[in-house]
Amino acid sequence: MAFRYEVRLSGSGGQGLILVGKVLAEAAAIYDGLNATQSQSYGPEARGGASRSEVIISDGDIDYPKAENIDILLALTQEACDKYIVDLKEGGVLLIDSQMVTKIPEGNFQVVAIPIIQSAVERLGKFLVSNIIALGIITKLSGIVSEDSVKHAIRSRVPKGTEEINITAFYTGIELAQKWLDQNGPLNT
Amino acid sequence: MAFRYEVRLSGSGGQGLILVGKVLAEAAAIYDGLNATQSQSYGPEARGGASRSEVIISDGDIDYPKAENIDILLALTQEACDKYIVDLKEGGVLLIDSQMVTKIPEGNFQVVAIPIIQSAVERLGKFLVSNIIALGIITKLSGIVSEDSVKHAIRSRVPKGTEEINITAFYTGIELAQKWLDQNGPLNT
Amino acid sequence: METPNPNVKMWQGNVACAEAALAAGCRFFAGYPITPSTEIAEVLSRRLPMVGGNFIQMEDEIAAMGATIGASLGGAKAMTATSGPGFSLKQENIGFAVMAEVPCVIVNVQRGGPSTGLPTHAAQGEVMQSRWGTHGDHPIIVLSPCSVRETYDMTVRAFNLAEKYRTPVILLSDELVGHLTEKVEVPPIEQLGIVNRKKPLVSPDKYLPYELNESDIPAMANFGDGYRYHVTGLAHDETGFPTNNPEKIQVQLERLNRKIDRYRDDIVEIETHYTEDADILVISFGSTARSARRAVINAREKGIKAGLLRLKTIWPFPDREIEEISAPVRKIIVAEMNLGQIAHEVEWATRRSKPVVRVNKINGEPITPNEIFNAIIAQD
Amino acid sequence: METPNPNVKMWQGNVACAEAALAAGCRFFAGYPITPSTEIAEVLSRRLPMVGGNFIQMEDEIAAMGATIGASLGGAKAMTATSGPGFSLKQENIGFAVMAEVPCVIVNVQRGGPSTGLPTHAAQGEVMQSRWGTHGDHPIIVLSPCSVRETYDMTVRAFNLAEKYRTPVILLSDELVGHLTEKVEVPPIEQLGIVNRKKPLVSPDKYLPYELNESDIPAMANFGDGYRYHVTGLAHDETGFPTNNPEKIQVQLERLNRKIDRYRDDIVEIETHYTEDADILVISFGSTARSARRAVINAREKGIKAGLLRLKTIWPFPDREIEEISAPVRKIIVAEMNLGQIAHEVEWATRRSKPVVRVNKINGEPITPNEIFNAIIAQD
Amino acid sequence: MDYLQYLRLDKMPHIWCDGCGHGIILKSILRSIDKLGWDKNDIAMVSGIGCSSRTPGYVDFNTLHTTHGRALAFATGLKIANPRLHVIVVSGDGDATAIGGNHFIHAARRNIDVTMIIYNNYIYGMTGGQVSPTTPSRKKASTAPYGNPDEPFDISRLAQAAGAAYVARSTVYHVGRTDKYIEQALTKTGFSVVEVLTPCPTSYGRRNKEGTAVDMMMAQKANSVGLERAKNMSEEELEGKIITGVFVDKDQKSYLTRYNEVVEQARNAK
Amino acid sequence: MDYLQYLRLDKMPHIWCDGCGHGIILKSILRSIDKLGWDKNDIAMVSGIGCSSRTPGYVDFNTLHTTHGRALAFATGLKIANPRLHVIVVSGDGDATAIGGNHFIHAARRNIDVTMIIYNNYIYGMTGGQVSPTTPSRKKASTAPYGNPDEPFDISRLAQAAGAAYVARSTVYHVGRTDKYIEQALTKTGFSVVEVLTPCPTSYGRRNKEGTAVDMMMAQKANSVGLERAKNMSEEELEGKIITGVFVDKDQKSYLTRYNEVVEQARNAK
Amino acid sequence: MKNISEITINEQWCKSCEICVSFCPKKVYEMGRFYPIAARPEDCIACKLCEKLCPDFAIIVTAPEKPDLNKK
Amino acid sequence: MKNISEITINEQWCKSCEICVSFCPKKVYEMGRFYPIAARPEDCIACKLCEKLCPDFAIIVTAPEKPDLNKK
Ligand SMILES: Cc1ncc(C[n+]2csc(CCOP(=O)(O)OP(=O)(O)O)c2C)c(N)n1
Ligand SMILES: Cc1ncc(C[n+]2csc(CCOP(=O)(O)OP(=O)(O)O)c2C)c(N)n1
Ligand code: SF4
Ligand code: SF4
Ligand code: SF4
Ligand code: SF4
Repeated sequence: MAFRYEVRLSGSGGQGLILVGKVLAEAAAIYDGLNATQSQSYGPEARGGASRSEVIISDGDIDYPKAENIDILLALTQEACDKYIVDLKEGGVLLIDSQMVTKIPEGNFQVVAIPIIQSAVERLGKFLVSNIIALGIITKLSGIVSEDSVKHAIRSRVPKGTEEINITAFYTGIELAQKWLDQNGPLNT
Repeated sequence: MAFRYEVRLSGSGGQGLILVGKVLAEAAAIYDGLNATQSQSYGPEARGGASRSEVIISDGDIDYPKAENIDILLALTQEACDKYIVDLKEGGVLLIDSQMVTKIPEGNFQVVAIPIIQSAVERLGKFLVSNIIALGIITKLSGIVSEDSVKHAIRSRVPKGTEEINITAFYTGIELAQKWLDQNGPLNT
Repeated sequence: METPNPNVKMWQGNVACAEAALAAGCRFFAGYPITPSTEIAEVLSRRLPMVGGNFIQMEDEIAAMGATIGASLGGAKAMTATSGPGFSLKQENIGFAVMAEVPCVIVNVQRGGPSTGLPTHAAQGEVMQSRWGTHGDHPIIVLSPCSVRETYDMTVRAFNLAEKYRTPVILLSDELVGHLTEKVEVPPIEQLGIVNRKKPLVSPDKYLPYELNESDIPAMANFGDGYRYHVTGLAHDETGFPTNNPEKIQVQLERLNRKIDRYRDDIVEIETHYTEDADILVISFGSTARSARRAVINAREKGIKAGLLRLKTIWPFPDREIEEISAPVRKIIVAEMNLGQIAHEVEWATRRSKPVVRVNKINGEPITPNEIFNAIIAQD
Repeated sequence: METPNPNVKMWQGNVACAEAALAAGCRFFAGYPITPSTEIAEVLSRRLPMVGGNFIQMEDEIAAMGATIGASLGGAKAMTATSGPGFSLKQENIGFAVMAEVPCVIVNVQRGGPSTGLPTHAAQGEVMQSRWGTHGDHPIIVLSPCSVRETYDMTVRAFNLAEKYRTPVILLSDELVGHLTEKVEVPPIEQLGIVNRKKPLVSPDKYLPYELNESDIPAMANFGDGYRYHVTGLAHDETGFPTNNPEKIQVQLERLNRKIDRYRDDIVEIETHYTEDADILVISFGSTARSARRAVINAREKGIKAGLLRLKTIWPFPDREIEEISAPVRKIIVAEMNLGQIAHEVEWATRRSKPVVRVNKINGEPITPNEIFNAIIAQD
Repeated sequence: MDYLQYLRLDKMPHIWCDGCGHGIILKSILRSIDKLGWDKNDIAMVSGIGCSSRTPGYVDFNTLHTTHGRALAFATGLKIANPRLHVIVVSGDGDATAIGGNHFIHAARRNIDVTMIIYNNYIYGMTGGQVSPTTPSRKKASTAPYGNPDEPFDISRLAQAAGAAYVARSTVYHVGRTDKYIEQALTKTGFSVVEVLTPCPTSYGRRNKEGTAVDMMMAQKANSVGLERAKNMSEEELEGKIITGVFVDKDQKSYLTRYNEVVEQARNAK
Repeated sequence: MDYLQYLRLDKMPHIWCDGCGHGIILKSILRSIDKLGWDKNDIAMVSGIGCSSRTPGYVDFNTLHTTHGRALAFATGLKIANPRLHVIVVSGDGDATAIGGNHFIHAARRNIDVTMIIYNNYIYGMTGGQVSPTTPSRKKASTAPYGNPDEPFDISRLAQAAGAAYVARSTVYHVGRTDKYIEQALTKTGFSVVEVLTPCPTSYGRRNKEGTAVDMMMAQKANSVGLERAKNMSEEELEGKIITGVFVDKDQKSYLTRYNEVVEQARNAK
Repeated sequence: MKNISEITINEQWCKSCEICVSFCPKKVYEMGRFYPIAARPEDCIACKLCEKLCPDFAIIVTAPEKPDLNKK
Repeated sequence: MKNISEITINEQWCKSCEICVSFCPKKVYEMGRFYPIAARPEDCIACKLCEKLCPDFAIIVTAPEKPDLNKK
């Protein structure tokens, strides 16, 4: 039977999580030959409030394109974490920004806490690339798409002129994930 | 069973036949205690072209308010006469302006031809009162409403300041009808 | 000649509508002229100032609908009137009135459609549009008068229902009724059973403009009454403020729809003639029902067991009444000046279990009693 | 990593719609921004000039609809796109396009209603409005895509049907499909079967723009082609000029409606899954059909004989298909993000002869496969 | 000149009332077109709904009778899709400035390459004399039985403020001037407007006791003041006067020119 | 002054972006109201749809968030039905002059007793940066990727031509002036309009490389020219400048006054 | 060679508004019972004002081949 | 008696737009890591421009009871 892998990216509006979702989906679908969908849900209004972006990756048809049984959930804010944890599957991965999300919800899942935003500011001097760092981490942790594919997808989707910093951010994410794995051992997937 | 008396007033838009219909209906309904409806149909457009106004008078309920089986048809123009004669009942009365309607359609009905418009212009100096002259004629010929009632109804419906000339026109109509009857003998009704 | 009764009038349907609005307490009318509804505006432009009310001709129908809603929020019973093209334009703001639960009356004097169609001819083409014309799921009340007197009564009723259920109500008239002059005995005002909106009894800090209460109908404060609340067309919760919470939205939208559904028996009115023993049932409404009535009487005179069911309320649809009354009949005839909009619903109501014969006409001419009579006697 | 196929795109539904329009030959777009349809305008504002076409943002949706019709009469394949509130505003001019038989495509990316409702959330509340939103009796074609690829295909088909039948066609998408990014293999242009309007073959003096011909579809000259004819929203005869003649009006309006009715088999498209032996039939459309498909597959995995009927064409309604396919089933489930608009029509189609279970949601959240699955397995 | 070659003879006589000035305006339009020698196939006439908006039905061009107030929207699409066409919009004051007011100011802002002739009779003629945005203050109308409480629009001023390239006002009495303005408008690139004051004896004159069409045209003659002369008159002197003349005539790029420029630029940048 | 007494604190912080000038305008409004000492119960604030149109949600008055572009229509009905209310309409440039343009000119013509504050950020903020009727020529927007081909409206000029009693323009940077104009507008009988230019860094500034909100406000400071000074400047000198000041301030009877007069007259005549 | 204007009045189209009668600078017309009559065609100076002002396309004035514009 | 302004910044509402920092004529503010800091309250002349310009209602300036407007 076809596999179905669900990623939910959550945070607040304007954090660039829709872009991350699109890049991830494009990497899977265009470069890795899988099927993928990306969808999002906005706050009460077009901007602000908790927001989420979801990617479903499968080698078969994807009917329902919303996450129900999440493999990996990224939460960049506490509000998003509290609101969107519900559909994380048993044993799934909760990836949080270790500084923004301080109250980790109860539940049967694996927690990966990394100072994503801080790394963006400190290592790249740009708050704005937090999203791509998160993408790197997810790529590494999930193993669902190849790094090369994601790299190509980043190049095709980010604004002209920002390719390099975003690629650097992506590898920063991969590195942070690797470090975490080195320190905490492999995830159960 | 309740009686149903149908009057159709036809001519061209702007000849004031809707007013005549309303006066006739009001005379019957308000002053003679009968039931009456008045309806109209416009040309392709709000103005111009053949137009008609219909009055149904009954001592019972009036359901369908359009004429189907006309007792008396007034036609002030040839076009109106040709177009609206269809529903005149066998033996009904066709009242025409003798100068405007020169081709009298074939059929089994009684024709009353009177120079209505000419009388208005010549006797009252006003083309515009032709309609009320016709009303007088119809009142007399049909006998369906009392002259007094129509007189009251005229007063209540015509524009302020025109009451007298309209009353005069009404009696002119009665007189013309009487003259016609005197010359041609009574109608079969 | 008899001494005339001062309460007996020879009124056009449109005049009766305007006069009834005044009697019902209407003190604001915003309109934009369109044939065949214009007389309503014309009469009210003269009459409203006489009673201290306000008439305004707006720049278009959209604005007229907006002003009507604004005036109602300001505390006035408010009305607007139009015909087909203008009715289409009003739809967005009608939806606002539904969503924000602002009582008001919208009159549509139907003419021939689609588009500019037949401006001076009668039609009944907006049965479905009056139900579904604005976007999104929503309930609506639609009444359809068949005579001038009924135009009077139903206009009053439209205001009463609007105030009672805090909702826009549509009076679906047509050119024939609107322009028909007929005798009306104007009922004394005490008989009209005037209803006014339920005002809040709580103090302003406790006021919930969209309260989920037992009646499903929240009390309504007027702007300026000291209750400072928020009104929006966005999905909102009990407080009236926008929300994105699916549960809160669902309960509000369900209440909005239920508010009309659960009171449908109070709202739905029908009239029957000779249906007790009928084996052919004619269903009609508005001006066409007059022809239907005559056709049925003619059929009875010929010994044919025909009956008439006239829909006075069009929406909520009298489906149960139709099902029940038509149960014993052999055939149903639906006469309407459209291509079968009511007939389709009648088929639904009767599970398409028996023939529904359509007598339709959309060329501007009324359906005659004979056309219906012929359908009654037709062998099928 | 594989070498990517340049024809494979990760597109949003709205982007696919815009790109498909270009492929179908659309060279004019007039719009007014509204969530969640705006991306269609945004993409076309960039792309149309590249192919020598024209994009214009008008002052409102009414003007956008008017400009679209004007452009089509000028010879361009033309489109406009909007969502709920804007769709309500366009209704008057949509009626004009129907009446004057001007081909064009109107996209409605549905969001939560009524009124301003839920601008960023999906709904399917305009099933009935897309059929009945404009005043007067009229026919209409409405297609509803469930995926990004199908948005592409159906947009092309919408243009083709519009040109073929000389009529406006509505593409009824929703926020979920419109904003979903999904893989699309763009078909080669030769496969699209592009249809262009039938031009008159007669000389200008013989041209009847609303000819009663054998096909019921009159040939259409563009303004400037040398045929100088008259276009109006008034009831008109074969020549296009207004008429008041009831016979002429009746034949024209009948042809107008028949033009769609008689070709309904060419227009109606459905898709079935596992219906051959199903005893529970799920009916759905648009984005909700994706959940329905999964629910049916899940049910099959549990050994439950469920099947799916997906409506690709919404109007003309696939009533015969529904009646036939549902004949053997025990129960029907209709899943839709509204309060049962399709369910009501399904009941009509099936004569309410078997249970029609409604799975409805109007709070902005999509209906999940599980909710439908639960309805499948529920004992009733 | 031969008017008849431009008319659809089978639709004549037209339906306008006796004395209605609409026919006089139509003739001015036809004379201007005749003078310019335009091919009938290259002319599109677009209208909304109203007595004035019946004009397209009578002329042998490509003619489009749209919905009330929306003619400019349709005309905008038509012109853009087929720039070869000379697109002329005819409109009543209600059609143009009540329900159609927004399209009017936006057409002016965009400077779309269309000429609009507004038949201003101060009233809604077709629907029987309701108050219009141009009905003078205190004048009566069927929906202003006590006199119009509002101040009217100055259409030409509005067009000017909104950005039109050419704006002129005349009356049917001043037929020579009207011809000249219409011809100038037709040859202007961008959005041009000619407002022509026209008597509606039926729905306006009668109710306001302004007499016959002849009386109303006499009043036009008596009350008109040319723009130049008006400049030296006080507000009081101008009370009740009709100011005629060319209010705007400026060279500015039209919508089509600008759109093409921007696109060209974008293409070259690629 | 204490702003908080006028806010619905449970709705704060508001949803506007960081640096969005809409909050600055709201503060000006509240200061003026505070100065006038109006009772909150007597104030109604009405809006259409847009970022600016969210304002009513935040203030503790009678508040009405209508449909896009239609605020003035609702406000007209509200004011007429309950003349005791101070009716304030807040609107974005798109809401006021695109879809709402007709209501705008008609409110001005009628001189309805309402004050309108237009938050002009040159763009459709809420829907993500589409071109607006006030977007300067050649500036980019999501639906004008090659630059806006059109000329923008001059809102104040339009309001003036349409007949408003009070018309002024300011910027959020010129907060003192804004306060003064809003106060004048609120106390004016008839239709008063204050247009306040406000930065939308998110949907306009970013795409047009105009920097942060601070940069955009600095530009307001640099480019504004007072009306008096502007009168002595050439067209070229005025290119790209923002003219601020009071364009109209005239005493003319308001809609309600005129309507009541006409009715009174009719009653006396009876 | 004709030396007076030829004035044709189309009575099918004329609506008797009397504009021609009123505005002809030379008072060429008189009102008949229903339609205007070109009573003094010899006075016509072929200015065509009547033609231009007739709202109903009912007047056609054909100038003399060599119009004598100085004629009183 | 206070003699310097009291400046309160509501960090819950502040969105860090830096308008206060940029437009204070006395350069009272400095940008902190996330929020502005009233670094030099003693320089404040209580003109309240920051309060007026803060779009987020995040600044309240309370003037000294007797503000010393001559202070450098
Ligand atoms: C949407 C809509 N609203 C109203 C009408 C009714 N209507 C037709 S013409 C008209 C006004 C005509 O006045 P004007 O434009 O001044 O032209 P006139 O008839 O005076 O030449 C109106 C209100 C309509 N056809 N459509
Ligand atoms: C009828 C309708 N059309 C379109 C929209 C979508 N819409 C919402 S706000 C808006 C424009 C907002 O721009 P503006 O009025 O300038 O205010 P801002 O957001 O910039 O403050 C649009 C187009 C809508 N809600 N309703
Ligand atoms: S009603 Fe007025 S505008 Fe219309 S045709 Fe008659 S005179 Fe002309
Ligand atoms: S998008 Fe622009 S207008 Fe809207 S809140 Fe953000 S900055 Fe303000
Ligand atoms: S052409 Fe001139 S002079 Fe001759 S009849 Fe006509 S108006 Fe009179
Ligand atoms: S102006 Fe207000 S929101 Fe902006 S940084 Fe200063 S305190 Fe924060």
